[in-house]
Amino acid sequence: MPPSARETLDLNLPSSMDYLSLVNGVAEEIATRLEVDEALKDTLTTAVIEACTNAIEHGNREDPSKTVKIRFEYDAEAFSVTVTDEGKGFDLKLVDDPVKPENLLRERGRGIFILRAFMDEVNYRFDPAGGTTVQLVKNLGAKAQTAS
Amino acid sequence: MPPSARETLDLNLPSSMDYLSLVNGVAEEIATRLEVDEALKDTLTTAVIEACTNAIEHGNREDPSKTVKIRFEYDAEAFSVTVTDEGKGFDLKLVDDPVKPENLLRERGRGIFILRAFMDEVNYRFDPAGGTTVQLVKNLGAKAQTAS
Amino acid sequence: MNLKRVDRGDVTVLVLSGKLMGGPDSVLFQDMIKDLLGADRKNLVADLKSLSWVNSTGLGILISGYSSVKNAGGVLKLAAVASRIESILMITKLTTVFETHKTVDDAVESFGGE
Amino acid sequence: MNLKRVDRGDVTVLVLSGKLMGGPDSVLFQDMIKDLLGADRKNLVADLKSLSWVNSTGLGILISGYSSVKNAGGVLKLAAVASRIESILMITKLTTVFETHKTVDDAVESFGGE
Ligand SMILES: Nc1ncnc2c1ncn2[C@@H]1O[C@H](COP(=O)(O)OP(=O)(O)O)[C@@H](O)[C@H]1O
Ligand SMILES: Nc1ncnc2c1ncn2[C@@H]1O[C@H](COP(=O)(O)OP(=O)(O)O)[C@@H](O)[C@H]1O
Repeated sequence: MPPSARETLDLNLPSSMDYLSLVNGVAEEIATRLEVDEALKDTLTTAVIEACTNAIEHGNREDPSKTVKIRFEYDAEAFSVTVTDEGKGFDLKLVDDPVKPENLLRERGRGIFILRAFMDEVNYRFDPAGGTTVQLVKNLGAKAQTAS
Repeated sequence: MPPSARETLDLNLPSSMDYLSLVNGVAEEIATRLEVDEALKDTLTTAVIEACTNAIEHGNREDPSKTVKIRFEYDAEAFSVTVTDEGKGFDLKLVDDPVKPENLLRERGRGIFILRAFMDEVNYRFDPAGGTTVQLVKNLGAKAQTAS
Repeated sequence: MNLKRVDRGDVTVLVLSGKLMGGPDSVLFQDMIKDLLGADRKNLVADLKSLSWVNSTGLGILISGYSSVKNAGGVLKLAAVASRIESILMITKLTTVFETHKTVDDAVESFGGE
Repeated sequence: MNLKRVDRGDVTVLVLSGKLMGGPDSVLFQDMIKDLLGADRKNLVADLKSLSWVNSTGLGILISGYSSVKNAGGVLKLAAVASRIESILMITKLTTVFETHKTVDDAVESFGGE
Protein backbone atom coordinates (compact mmCIF):
# COMPACT_ATOMS: atom_id res chain seq x y z
CA MET A 1 0.00 0.00 0.00
CA PRO A 2 1.26 3.54 -0.72
CA PRO A 3 2.41 5.35 2.43
CA SER A 4 -0.32 7.32 4.20
CA ALA A 5 2.11 9.95 5.46
CA ARG A 6 4.82 11.56 3.34
CA GLU A 7 8.06 9.56 3.48
CA THR A 8 11.67 10.56 2.93
CA LEU A 9 14.50 8.35 1.73
CA ASP A 10 18.09 9.58 1.36
CA LEU A 11 20.74 7.96 -0.77
CA ASN A 12 24.27 9.39 -0.87
CA LEU A 13 26.72 7.71 -3.20
CA PRO A 14 30.12 7.93 -4.88
CA SER A 15 30.18 9.63 -8.28
CA SER A 16 30.58 6.69 -10.60
CA MET A 17 28.30 5.65 -13.47
CA ASP A 18 28.55 2.15 -12.03
CA TYR A 19 26.00 3.25 -9.42
CA LEU A 20 23.26 4.05 -11.94
CA SER A 21 21.92 0.53 -11.77
CA LEU A 22 21.67 0.75 -7.96
CA VAL A 23 19.86 4.09 -8.27
CA ASN A 24 17.53 2.55 -10.84
CA GLY A 25 16.73 -0.28 -8.40
CA VAL A 26 15.98 2.12 -5.54
CA ALA A 27 13.75 4.28 -7.76
CA GLU A 28 11.89 1.19 -8.95
CA GLU A 29 11.32 0.01 -5.37
CA ILE A 30 9.88 3.39 -4.42
CA ALA A 31 7.66 3.43 -7.51
CA THR A 32 6.46 -0.07 -6.58
CA ARG A 33 5.67 1.19 -3.08
CA LEU A 34 3.65 4.03 -4.63
CA GLU A 35 1.72 1.48 -6.70
CA VAL A 36 2.02 3.51 -9.89
CA ASP A 37 1.44 1.73 -13.19
CA GLU A 38 4.35 0.41 -15.29
CA ALA A 39 4.42 3.41 -17.64
CA LEU A 40 4.62 5.91 -14.79
CA LYS A 41 7.22 3.74 -13.07
CA ASP A 42 9.36 3.95 -16.22
CA THR A 43 8.86 7.71 -16.36
CA LEU A 44 9.95 8.21 -12.76
CA THR A 45 12.98 5.90 -12.90
CA THR A 46 14.14 7.36 -16.22
CA ALA A 47 13.95 10.90 -14.81
CA VAL A 48 15.87 9.88 -11.68
CA ILE A 49 18.57 8.25 -13.81
CA GLU A 50 18.90 11.30 -16.10
CA ALA A 51 19.29 13.65 -13.13
CA CYS A 52 21.86 11.35 -11.48
CA THR A 53 23.77 10.85 -14.74
CA ASN A 54 24.21 14.62 -15.02
CA ALA A 55 25.24 14.99 -11.37
CA ILE A 56 27.82 12.20 -11.69
CA GLU A 57 29.11 13.14 -15.15
CA HIS A 58 28.94 16.93 -15.38
CA GLY A 59 28.64 17.97 -11.74
CA ASN A 60 31.18 15.68 -10.06
CA ARG A 61 33.11 14.69 -13.22
CA GLU A 62 32.99 11.02 -12.25
CA ASP A 63 35.26 11.59 -9.26
CA PRO A 64 34.20 8.76 -6.91
CA SER A 65 35.50 10.68 -3.89
CA LYS A 66 32.74 13.24 -4.55
CA THR A 67 29.23 12.49 -3.34
CA VAL A 68 25.91 12.71 -5.13
CA LYS A 69 23.05 13.22 -2.69
CA ILE A 70 19.62 11.99 -3.66
CA ARG A 71 16.56 12.72 -1.56
CA PHE A 72 13.27 11.06 -2.41
CA GLU A 73 10.08 12.45 -0.85
CA TYR A 74 6.75 10.92 -1.71
CA ASP A 75 3.21 10.04 -0.78
CA ALA A 76 0.13 9.04 -2.76
CA GLU A 77 -0.16 12.61 -4.11
CA ALA A 78 3.31 13.45 -5.35
CA PHE A 79 6.79 12.09 -5.99
CA SER A 80 9.74 14.44 -5.58
CA VAL A 81 13.44 13.74 -6.00
CA THR A 82 16.26 16.17 -5.31
CA VAL A 83 19.73 15.43 -6.69
CA THR A 84 22.69 17.47 -5.46
CA ASP A 85 26.25 17.39 -6.74
CA GLU A 86 29.42 19.29 -5.78
CA GLY A 87 29.96 20.90 -9.19
CA LYS A 88 30.13 24.46 -10.45
CA GLY A 89 26.76 24.45 -12.18
CA PHE A 90 26.03 25.65 -15.71
CA ASP A 91 24.00 28.17 -17.66
CA LEU A 92 20.57 26.77 -18.44
CA LYS A 93 20.19 29.30 -21.28
CA LEU A 94 23.07 27.65 -23.13
CA VAL A 95 21.38 24.27 -23.22
CA ASP A 96 20.38 23.48 -26.81
CA ASP A 97 17.02 22.13 -27.94
CA PRO A 98 17.71 18.52 -28.97
CA VAL A 99 14.63 18.19 -31.16
CA LYS A 100 15.62 20.98 -33.54
CA PRO A 101 16.28 19.26 -36.88
CA GLU A 102 19.95 20.29 -36.91
CA ASN A 103 20.47 18.74 -33.47
CA LEU A 104 18.67 15.44 -34.03
CA LEU A 105 21.83 13.48 -34.85
CA ARG A 106 23.84 14.76 -31.89
CA GLU A 107 24.86 11.99 -29.57
CA ARG A 108 24.27 13.93 -26.37
CA GLY A 109 22.13 16.75 -25.02
CA ARG A 110 18.78 15.04 -24.37
CA GLY A 111 18.88 14.64 -20.57
CA ILE A 112 17.33 17.91 -19.41
CA PHE A 113 14.85 17.77 -22.28
CA ILE A 114 13.70 14.34 -21.09
CA LEU A 115 13.43 15.60 -17.50
CA ARG A 116 11.16 18.42 -18.62
CA ALA A 117 9.07 16.16 -20.84
CA PHE A 118 8.61 13.49 -18.17
CA MET A 119 8.19 15.49 -14.96
CA ASP A 120 5.75 18.20 -13.85
CA GLU A 121 8.42 20.39 -12.26
CA VAL A 122 12.15 20.67 -12.96
CA ASN A 123 13.84 23.28 -10.78
CA TYR A 124 17.57 24.01 -10.74
CA ARG A 125 19.32 25.69 -7.87
CA PHE A 126 22.96 26.74 -8.19
CA ASP A 127 24.63 27.28 -4.86
CA PRO A 128 27.06 30.22 -5.11
CA ALA A 129 29.33 28.30 -2.73
CA GLY A 130 29.38 25.43 -5.26
CA GLY A 131 27.00 22.58 -5.91
CA THR A 132 24.04 22.10 -8.21
CA THR A 133 20.65 20.84 -7.07
CA VAL A 134 17.87 19.76 -9.36
CA GLN A 135 14.44 19.04 -7.95
CA LEU A 136 12.00 16.97 -9.97
CA VAL A 137 8.34 16.66 -9.06
CA LYS A 138 5.65 14.42 -10.50
CA ASN A 139 2.04 14.69 -9.38
CA LEU A 140 0.50 11.30 -8.72
CA GLY A 141 -3.01 12.42 -7.79
CA ALA A 142 -6.11 12.51 -9.99
CA LYS A 143 -4.45 14.71 -12.59
CA ALA A 144 -1.32 12.60 -12.83
CA GLN A 145 -0.22 11.69 -16.33
CA THR A 146 2.46 9.46 -17.75
CA ALA A 147 4.94 10.58 -20.35
CA SER A 148 3.46 8.95 -23.40
CA MET B 1 35.67 -3.91 -11.12
CA PRO B 2 35.84 -3.53 -7.33
CA PRO B 3 36.59 0.05 -6.25
CA SER B 4 40.30 0.83 -5.88
CA ALA B 5 39.69 3.35 -3.08
CA ARG B 6 37.35 2.78 -0.15
CA GLU B 7 33.81 3.93 -0.96
CA THR B 8 30.95 5.06 1.25
CA LEU B 9 27.24 4.79 0.51
CA ASP B 10 24.56 6.09 2.87
CA LEU B 11 20.95 5.01 2.89
CA ASN B 12 18.47 6.57 5.32
CA LEU B 13 14.95 5.23 5.29
CA PRO B 14 11.59 5.12 7.05
CA SER B 15 11.15 2.34 9.60
CA SER B 16 8.88 -0.04 7.76
CA MET B 17 9.49 -3.70 6.95
CA ASP B 18 8.31 -2.83 3.44
CA TYR B 19 11.76 -1.35 2.86
CA LEU B 20 13.64 -4.62 3.44
CA SER B 21 13.42 -5.54 -0.20
CA LEU B 22 14.92 -2.17 -1.20
CA VAL B 23 17.72 -2.68 1.33
CA ASN B 24 18.29 -6.17 -0.05
CA GLY B 25 18.59 -4.73 -3.56
CA VAL B 26 21.12 -2.11 -2.49
CA ALA B 27 23.21 -4.68 -0.59
CA GLU B 28 23.17 -6.97 -3.63
CA GLU B 29 24.32 -4.16 -5.93
CA ILE B 30 27.23 -3.38 -3.62
CA ALA B 31 28.16 -7.07 -3.37
CA THR B 32 28.08 -7.24 -7.17
CA ARG B 33 30.37 -4.22 -7.34
CA LEU B 34 32.75 -6.00 -4.95
CA GLU B 35 32.72 -9.03 -7.26
CA VAL B 36 32.28 -11.47 -4.39
CA ASP B 37 31.00 -14.96 -5.21
CA GLU B 38 27.31 -15.87 -4.86
CA ALA B 39 27.72 -17.51 -1.45
CA LEU B 40 29.46 -14.47 0.03
CA LYS B 41 26.90 -12.20 -1.59
CA ASP B 42 24.16 -14.14 0.20
CA THR B 43 26.07 -13.90 3.46
CA LEU B 44 26.47 -10.13 3.21
CA THR B 45 22.90 -9.39 2.12
CA THR B 46 21.44 -11.68 4.79
CA ALA B 47 23.49 -9.94 7.49
CA VAL B 48 22.43 -6.50 6.28
CA ILE B 49 18.78 -7.57 6.30
CA GLU B 50 19.01 -9.03 9.81
CA ALA B 51 20.56 -5.85 11.19
CA CYS B 52 17.96 -3.67 9.46
CA THR B 53 15.09 -5.91 10.56
CA ASN B 54 16.15 -5.41 14.19
CA ALA B 55 16.58 -1.64 13.77
CA ILE B 56 13.14 -1.30 12.17
CA GLU B 57 11.30 -3.75 14.44
CA HIS B 58 12.93 -3.46 17.87
CA GLY B 59 14.76 -0.13 17.65
CA ASN B 60 12.19 2.05 15.91
CA ARG B 61 9.12 -0.15 16.56
CA GLU B 62 8.04 0.12 12.92
CA ASP B 63 7.28 3.81 13.28
CA PRO B 64 7.79 5.08 9.69
CA SER B 65 8.43 8.61 10.95
CA LYS B 66 11.61 7.28 12.58
CA THR B 67 14.69 6.83 10.43
CA VAL B 68 17.06 3.89 10.10
CA LYS B 69 20.50 5.01 8.94
CA ILE B 70 22.61 2.56 7.02
CA ARG B 71 26.21 3.32 6.09
CA PHE B 72 28.08 0.97 3.79
CA GLU B 73 31.88 1.29 3.57
CA TYR B 74 33.83 -1.07 1.36
CA ASP B 75 36.80 -1.80 -0.80
CA ALA B 76 38.42 -4.97 -2.11
CA GLU B 77 39.68 -5.78 1.42
CA ALA B 78 36.64 -5.37 3.64
CA PHE B 79 32.91 -4.73 3.72
CA SER B 80 31.48 -2.80 6.64
CA VAL B 81 27.90 -1.80 7.32
CA THR B 82 26.68 0.34 10.21
CA VAL B 83 22.97 0.39 11.06
CA THR B 84 21.66 3.02 13.46
CA ASP B 85 18.16 3.29 14.91
CA GLU B 86 16.53 5.74 17.33
CA GLY B 87 15.65 3.13 19.96
CA LYS B 88 16.53 2.58 23.60
CA GLY B 89 18.87 -0.34 23.01
CA PHE B 90 18.87 -3.64 24.92
CA ASP B 91 21.00 -5.85 27.11
CA LEU B 92 23.13 -8.15 24.98
CA LYS B 93 23.60 -10.47 27.98
CA LEU B 94 19.87 -11.23 27.95
CA VAL B 95 19.90 -12.51 24.37
CA ASP B 96 19.31 -16.27 24.40
CA ASP B 97 21.27 -18.86 22.46
CA PRO B 98 18.87 -20.04 19.71
CA VAL B 99 20.68 -23.32 19.07
CA LYS B 100 20.24 -24.65 22.61
CA PRO B 101 17.91 -27.65 22.23
CA GLU B 102 15.18 -26.04 24.36
CA ASN B 103 15.17 -22.94 22.11
CA LEU B 104 15.19 -24.68 18.72
CA LEU B 105 11.42 -24.42 18.21
CA ARG B 106 11.18 -20.75 19.15
CA GLU B 107 9.90 -18.67 16.29
CA ARG B 108 12.22 -15.73 16.90
CA GLY B 109 15.63 -14.95 18.37
CA ARG B 110 18.01 -15.99 15.57
CA GLY B 111 18.95 -12.57 14.14
CA ILE B 112 21.98 -11.66 16.24
CA PHE B 113 23.14 -15.29 16.17
CA ILE B 114 23.11 -15.21 12.36
CA LEU B 115 25.00 -11.88 12.35
CA ARG B 116 27.73 -13.38 14.52
CA ALA B 117 27.90 -16.57 12.46
CA PHE B 118 28.04 -14.76 9.12
CA MET B 119 30.25 -11.74 9.85
CA ASP B 120 33.79 -11.31 11.19
CA GLU B 121 32.90 -8.47 13.55
CA VAL B 122 29.60 -7.55 15.20
CA ASN B 123 29.89 -4.50 17.44
CA TYR B 124 27.01 -2.85 19.29
CA ARG B 125 27.14 0.72 20.53
CA PHE B 126 24.33 2.05 22.71
CA ASP B 127 24.17 5.82 22.74
CA PRO B 128 23.20 7.04 26.25
CA ALA B 129 21.24 9.83 24.52
CA GLY B 130 19.21 7.15 22.67
CA GLY B 131 19.92 5.13 19.58
CA THR B 132 21.51 1.79 18.86
CA THR B 133 24.25 1.24 16.32
CA VAL B 134 25.47 -2.13 15.14
CA GLN B 135 28.56 -2.34 12.98
CA LEU B 136 29.17 -5.46 10.94
CA VAL B 137 32.47 -6.18 9.22
CA LYS B 138 33.40 -8.90 6.76
CA ASN B 139 36.97 -9.34 5.55
CA LEU B 140 37.12 -9.88 1.80
CA GLY B 141 40.87 -10.30 1.40
CA ALA B 142 42.87 -13.51 1.14
CA LYS B 143 41.57 -14.88 4.42
CA ALA B 144 37.93 -14.14 3.61
CA GLN B 145 35.50 -16.98 4.17
CA THR B 146 31.83 -17.50 3.43
CA ALA B 147 29.37 -18.67 6.04
CA SER B 148 29.03 -22.27 4.98
CA MET C 1 6.79 -14.68 -1.01
CA ASN C 2 4.35 -16.45 -3.30
CA LEU C 3 2.58 -19.56 -2.11
CA LYS C 4 0.96 -22.23 -4.26
CA ARG C 5 -0.69 -25.46 -3.18
CA VAL C 6 -0.53 -28.73 -5.07
CA ASP C 7 -2.26 -31.86 -3.75
CA ARG C 8 -0.60 -35.16 -4.55
CA GLY C 9 -2.70 -37.98 -3.13
CA ASP C 10 -2.90 -37.39 0.61
CA VAL C 11 0.24 -35.27 0.57
CA THR C 12 0.03 -31.52 -0.04
CA VAL C 13 2.99 -29.72 -1.54
CA LEU C 14 3.33 -26.05 -0.67
CA VAL C 15 5.37 -24.31 -3.34
CA LEU C 16 7.12 -21.23 -1.92
CA SER C 17 8.78 -18.75 -4.23
CA GLY C 18 10.46 -15.38 -3.96
CA LYS C 19 11.69 -14.14 -0.60
CA LEU C 20 10.44 -15.32 2.78
CA MET C 21 10.94 -12.51 5.24
CA GLY C 22 8.06 -11.92 7.59
CA GLY C 23 5.22 -9.44 7.59
CA PRO C 24 2.46 -10.47 5.15
CA ASP C 25 4.29 -13.75 4.43
CA SER C 26 3.55 -14.91 7.94
CA VAL C 27 -0.23 -14.49 7.67
CA LEU C 28 -0.28 -16.07 4.20
CA PHE C 29 1.57 -19.17 5.37
CA GLN C 30 -0.34 -19.57 8.61
CA ASP C 31 -3.71 -19.20 6.89
CA MET C 32 -2.73 -21.86 4.36
CA ILE C 33 -1.65 -24.27 7.13
CA LYS C 34 -4.85 -23.59 9.05
CA ASP C 35 -6.98 -24.34 5.97
CA LEU C 36 -5.10 -27.57 5.32
CA LEU C 37 -5.35 -28.79 8.90
CA GLY C 38 -9.04 -27.83 8.91
CA ALA C 39 -9.49 -30.11 5.87
CA ASP C 40 -7.58 -32.83 7.73
CA ARG C 41 -4.58 -32.66 5.38
CA LYS C 42 -1.57 -33.21 7.62
CA ASN C 43 1.11 -34.60 5.32
CA LEU C 44 2.82 -31.49 4.09
CA VAL C 45 5.91 -30.76 2.02
CA ALA C 46 7.32 -27.25 1.64
CA ASP C 47 8.94 -27.08 -1.79
CA LEU C 48 11.71 -24.47 -1.44
CA LYS C 49 13.19 -24.88 -4.94
CA SER C 50 12.06 -21.41 -6.04
CA LEU C 51 12.61 -19.70 -2.71
CA SER C 52 15.51 -17.37 -3.33
CA TRP C 53 16.10 -16.05 0.14
CA VAL C 54 15.03 -16.31 3.77
CA ASN C 55 15.86 -14.23 6.85
CA SER C 56 15.49 -15.07 10.56
CA THR C 57 11.86 -13.90 10.53
CA GLY C 58 11.23 -16.20 7.58
CA LEU C 59 12.75 -19.11 9.51
CA GLY C 60 10.25 -18.30 12.27
CA ILE C 61 7.41 -18.66 9.77
CA LEU C 62 8.58 -22.13 8.76
CA ILE C 63 8.91 -23.14 12.43
CA SER C 64 5.48 -21.81 13.29
CA GLY C 65 4.07 -23.93 10.45
CA TYR C 66 6.07 -26.94 11.62
CA SER C 67 4.72 -26.62 15.16
CA SER C 68 1.07 -26.13 14.12
CA VAL C 69 1.19 -29.21 11.91
CA LYS C 70 2.96 -31.27 14.59
CA ASN C 71 0.39 -30.26 17.22
CA ALA C 72 -2.32 -31.48 14.86
CA GLY C 73 -0.58 -34.84 14.56
CA GLY C 74 0.95 -34.26 11.13
CA VAL C 75 4.35 -33.33 9.77
CA LEU C 76 5.78 -30.57 7.60
CA LYS C 77 8.87 -31.64 5.65
CA LEU C 78 11.19 -29.56 3.49
CA ALA C 79 12.28 -30.36 -0.05
CA ALA C 80 14.67 -28.96 -2.67
CA VAL C 81 16.38 -26.50 -0.34
CA ALA C 82 18.75 -24.15 -2.21
CA SER C 83 22.28 -23.96 -0.85
CA ARG C 84 22.01 -20.39 0.43
CA ILE C 85 18.98 -21.39 2.52
CA GLU C 86 20.56 -24.69 3.52
CA SER C 87 23.47 -22.81 5.08
CA ILE C 88 21.11 -20.76 7.28
CA LEU C 89 19.26 -23.91 8.35
CA MET C 90 22.56 -25.58 9.24
CA ILE C 91 23.96 -22.68 11.24
CA THR C 92 20.74 -22.33 13.23
CA LYS C 93 20.61 -26.14 13.72
CA LEU C 94 17.14 -26.23 12.17
CA THR C 95 18.35 -29.12 10.05
CA THR C 96 17.87 -31.12 13.26
CA VAL C 97 14.22 -30.03 13.43
CA PHE C 98 13.10 -30.38 9.81
CA GLU C 99 13.11 -33.62 7.86
CA THR C 100 14.64 -32.55 4.57
CA HIS C 101 14.58 -34.24 1.14
CA LYS C 102 16.60 -33.55 -1.99
CA THR C 103 13.54 -33.53 -4.25
CA VAL C 104 9.82 -32.97 -3.87
CA ASP C 105 9.22 -36.49 -5.21
CA ASP C 106 11.45 -37.97 -2.49
CA ALA C 107 9.60 -35.98 0.16
CA VAL C 108 6.16 -37.03 -1.14
CA GLU C 109 7.23 -40.69 -1.34
CA SER C 110 8.60 -40.54 2.21
CA PHE C 111 4.98 -40.37 3.42
CA GLY C 112 4.44 -43.86 1.96
CA GLY C 113 3.41 -43.20 -1.65
CA GLU C 114 0.82 -40.88 -3.16
CA MET D 1 23.57 -4.28 -21.99
CA ASN D 2 24.21 -7.59 -23.67
CA LEU D 3 24.85 -7.70 -27.38
CA LYS D 4 24.46 -10.68 -29.70
CA ARG D 5 24.92 -10.86 -33.46
CA VAL D 6 22.83 -12.99 -35.81
CA ASP D 7 23.48 -12.96 -39.57
CA ARG D 8 20.44 -13.49 -41.80
CA GLY D 9 21.56 -13.47 -45.42
CA ASP D 10 23.15 -10.11 -46.02
CA VAL D 11 21.32 -8.54 -43.11
CA THR D 12 22.83 -8.64 -39.61
CA VAL D 13 20.54 -8.52 -36.59
CA LEU D 14 22.04 -7.05 -33.41
CA VAL D 15 20.14 -8.36 -30.41
CA LEU D 16 20.35 -5.91 -27.49
CA SER D 17 19.18 -6.98 -24.06
CA GLY D 18 19.21 -5.54 -20.55
CA LYS D 19 19.74 -1.83 -20.02
CA LEU D 20 21.41 0.52 -22.46
CA MET D 21 22.93 3.35 -20.48
CA GLY D 22 26.38 4.37 -21.56
CA GLY D 23 29.82 3.59 -20.23
CA PRO D 24 30.97 0.12 -21.36
CA ASP D 25 27.83 -0.26 -23.52
CA SER D 26 29.13 2.43 -25.83
CA VAL D 27 32.45 0.69 -26.57
CA LEU D 28 30.73 -2.67 -27.01
CA PHE D 29 28.27 -1.32 -29.55
CA GLN D 30 30.79 0.77 -31.47
CA ASP D 31 33.26 -2.12 -31.71
CA MET D 32 30.55 -4.38 -33.07
CA ILE D 33 29.53 -1.81 -35.69
CA LYS D 34 33.16 -1.29 -36.69
CA ASP D 35 33.68 -5.04 -37.12
CA LEU D 36 30.56 -5.33 -39.25
CA LEU D 37 31.41 -2.37 -41.48
CA GLY D 38 34.97 -3.73 -41.81
CA ALA D 39 33.46 -6.98 -43.11
CA ASP D 40 31.31 -4.92 -45.50
CA ARG D 41 28.06 -5.80 -43.71
CA LYS D 42 25.99 -2.62 -43.88
CA ASN D 43 22.37 -3.80 -43.61
CA LEU D 44 21.79 -3.74 -39.87
CA VAL D 45 18.77 -4.25 -37.62
CA ALA D 46 18.87 -3.52 -33.90
CA ASP D 47 16.45 -5.91 -32.22
CA LEU D 48 15.26 -4.09 -29.08
CA LYS D 49 12.70 -6.70 -27.96
CA SER D 50 14.74 -7.65 -24.88
CA LEU D 51 16.03 -4.17 -24.12
CA SER D 52 14.29 -3.22 -20.90
CA TRP D 53 15.43 0.35 -20.55
CA VAL D 54 17.41 3.14 -22.16
CA ASN D 55 18.53 6.58 -20.94
CA SER D 56 19.69 9.61 -22.88
CA THR D 57 23.26 8.30 -22.99
CA GLY D 58 21.93 5.05 -24.40
CA LEU D 59 20.07 6.99 -27.10
CA GLY D 60 23.41 8.56 -27.98
CA ILE D 61 24.90 5.11 -28.49
CA LEU D 62 22.16 4.18 -30.95
CA ILE D 63 22.65 7.45 -32.83
CA SER D 64 26.40 7.02 -32.97
CA GLY D 65 25.84 3.58 -34.51
CA TYR D 66 23.29 5.01 -36.93
CA SER D 67 25.70 7.70 -38.11
CA SER D 68 28.68 5.34 -38.54
CA VAL D 69 26.62 2.95 -40.62
CA LYS D 70 25.14 5.77 -42.69
CA ASN D 71 28.59 7.25 -43.36
CA ALA D 72 29.65 3.84 -44.67
CA GLY D 73 26.70 3.80 -47.04
CA GLY D 74 24.54 1.42 -45.01
CA VAL D 75 21.55 1.71 -42.70
CA LEU D 76 20.75 0.75 -39.11
CA LYS D 77 17.04 0.11 -38.54
CA LEU D 78 15.23 -0.60 -35.28
CA ALA D 79 12.82 -3.47 -34.62
CA ALA D 80 10.51 -4.66 -31.85
CA VAL D 81 10.79 -1.50 -29.73
CA ALA D 82 9.13 -1.88 -26.32
CA SER D 83 6.61 0.81 -25.42
CA ARG D 84 8.72 2.37 -22.65
CA ILE D 85 11.56 2.89 -25.12
CA GLU D 86 9.18 3.94 -27.89
CA SER D 87 7.96 6.80 -25.70
CA ILE D 88 11.52 8.13 -25.25
CA LEU D 89 12.17 7.86 -29.01
CA MET D 90 8.96 9.78 -29.72
CA ILE D 91 9.58 12.57 -27.24
CA THR D 92 13.11 13.11 -28.53
CA LYS D 93 11.84 12.93 -32.15
CA LEU D 94 14.27 10.11 -32.90
CA THR D 95 11.38 8.26 -34.51
CA THR D 96 12.00 10.67 -37.41
CA VAL D 97 15.62 9.49 -37.63
CA PHE D 98 15.29 5.73 -37.24
CA GLU D 99 13.33 3.53 -39.60
CA THR D 100 11.41 1.33 -37.18
CA HIS D 101 9.67 -2.01 -37.73
CA LYS D 102 7.23 -3.92 -35.58
CA THR D 103 9.12 -7.20 -35.86
CA VAL D 104 12.65 -8.30 -36.66
CA ASP D 105 11.30 -10.28 -39.65
CA ASP D 106 9.68 -7.14 -41.06
CA ALA D 107 12.91 -5.21 -40.64
CA VAL D 108 14.99 -7.93 -42.29
CA GLU D 109 12.54 -8.20 -45.18
CA SER D 110 12.55 -4.41 -45.67
CA PHE D 111 16.10 -4.79 -47.00
CA GLY D 112 14.68 -6.83 -49.89
CA GLY D 113 14.67 -10.40 -48.61
CA GLU D 114 17.36 -12.51 -46.97
N1 LIG E 1 24.54 18.79 -12.78
C1 LIG E 1 25.16 19.47 -13.75
N2 LIG E 1 26.32 20.14 -13.52
C2 LIG E 1 26.96 20.82 -14.50
N3 LIG E 1 26.52 20.88 -15.77
C3 LIG E 1 25.37 20.25 -16.09
C4 LIG E 1 24.64 19.50 -15.11
N4 LIG E 1 23.54 18.98 -15.71
C5 LIG E 1 23.59 19.39 -17.01
N5 LIG E 1 24.68 20.14 -17.24
C6 LIG E 1 25.08 20.80 -18.53
O1 LIG E 1 23.96 20.83 -19.39
C7 LIG E 1 24.23 20.16 -20.63
C8 LIG E 1 22.98 19.43 -21.13
O2 LIG E 1 22.67 18.36 -20.28
P1 LIG E 1 21.73 17.20 -20.80
O3 LIG E 1 20.55 17.78 -21.48
O4 LIG E 1 21.46 16.29 -19.66
O5 LIG E 1 22.57 16.46 -21.93
P2 LIG E 1 23.97 15.68 -21.83
O6 LIG E 1 24.20 15.34 -20.40
O7 LIG E 1 23.78 14.48 -22.70
O8 LIG E 1 25.00 16.63 -22.39
C9 LIG E 1 25.38 19.23 -20.29
O9 LIG E 1 26.16 18.94 -21.42
C10 LIG E 1 26.16 20.03 -19.25
O10 LIG E 1 27.00 20.96 -19.87
N1 LIG F 1 18.27 -2.61 17.39
C1 LIG F 1 17.70 -3.15 18.48
N2 LIG F 1 17.06 -2.35 19.37
C2 LIG F 1 16.47 -2.88 20.47
N3 LIG F 1 16.48 -4.20 20.77
C3 LIG F 1 17.10 -5.05 19.92
C4 LIG F 1 17.74 -4.58 18.75
N4 LIG F 1 18.29 -5.65 18.12
C5 LIG F 1 17.99 -6.72 18.87
N5 LIG F 1 17.29 -6.39 19.96
C6 LIG F 1 16.81 -7.28 21.05
O1 LIG F 1 17.51 -8.50 20.96
C7 LIG F 1 16.60 -9.60 20.80
C8 LIG F 1 17.22 -10.69 19.94
O2 LIG F 1 17.33 -10.22 18.61
P1 LIG F 1 17.48 -11.26 17.42
O3 LIG F 1 18.52 -12.24 17.78
O4 LIG F 1 17.72 -10.47 16.19
O5 LIG F 1 16.11 -12.04 17.35
P2 LIG F 1 14.61 -11.49 17.07
O6 LIG F 1 14.74 -10.15 16.43
O7 LIG F 1 14.02 -12.53 16.19
O8 LIG F 1 13.96 -11.42 18.41
C9 LIG F 1 15.35 -8.99 20.24
O9 LIG F 1 14.21 -9.74 20.56
C10 LIG F 1 15.33 -7.63 20.91
O10 LIG F 1 14.81 -7.71 22.21
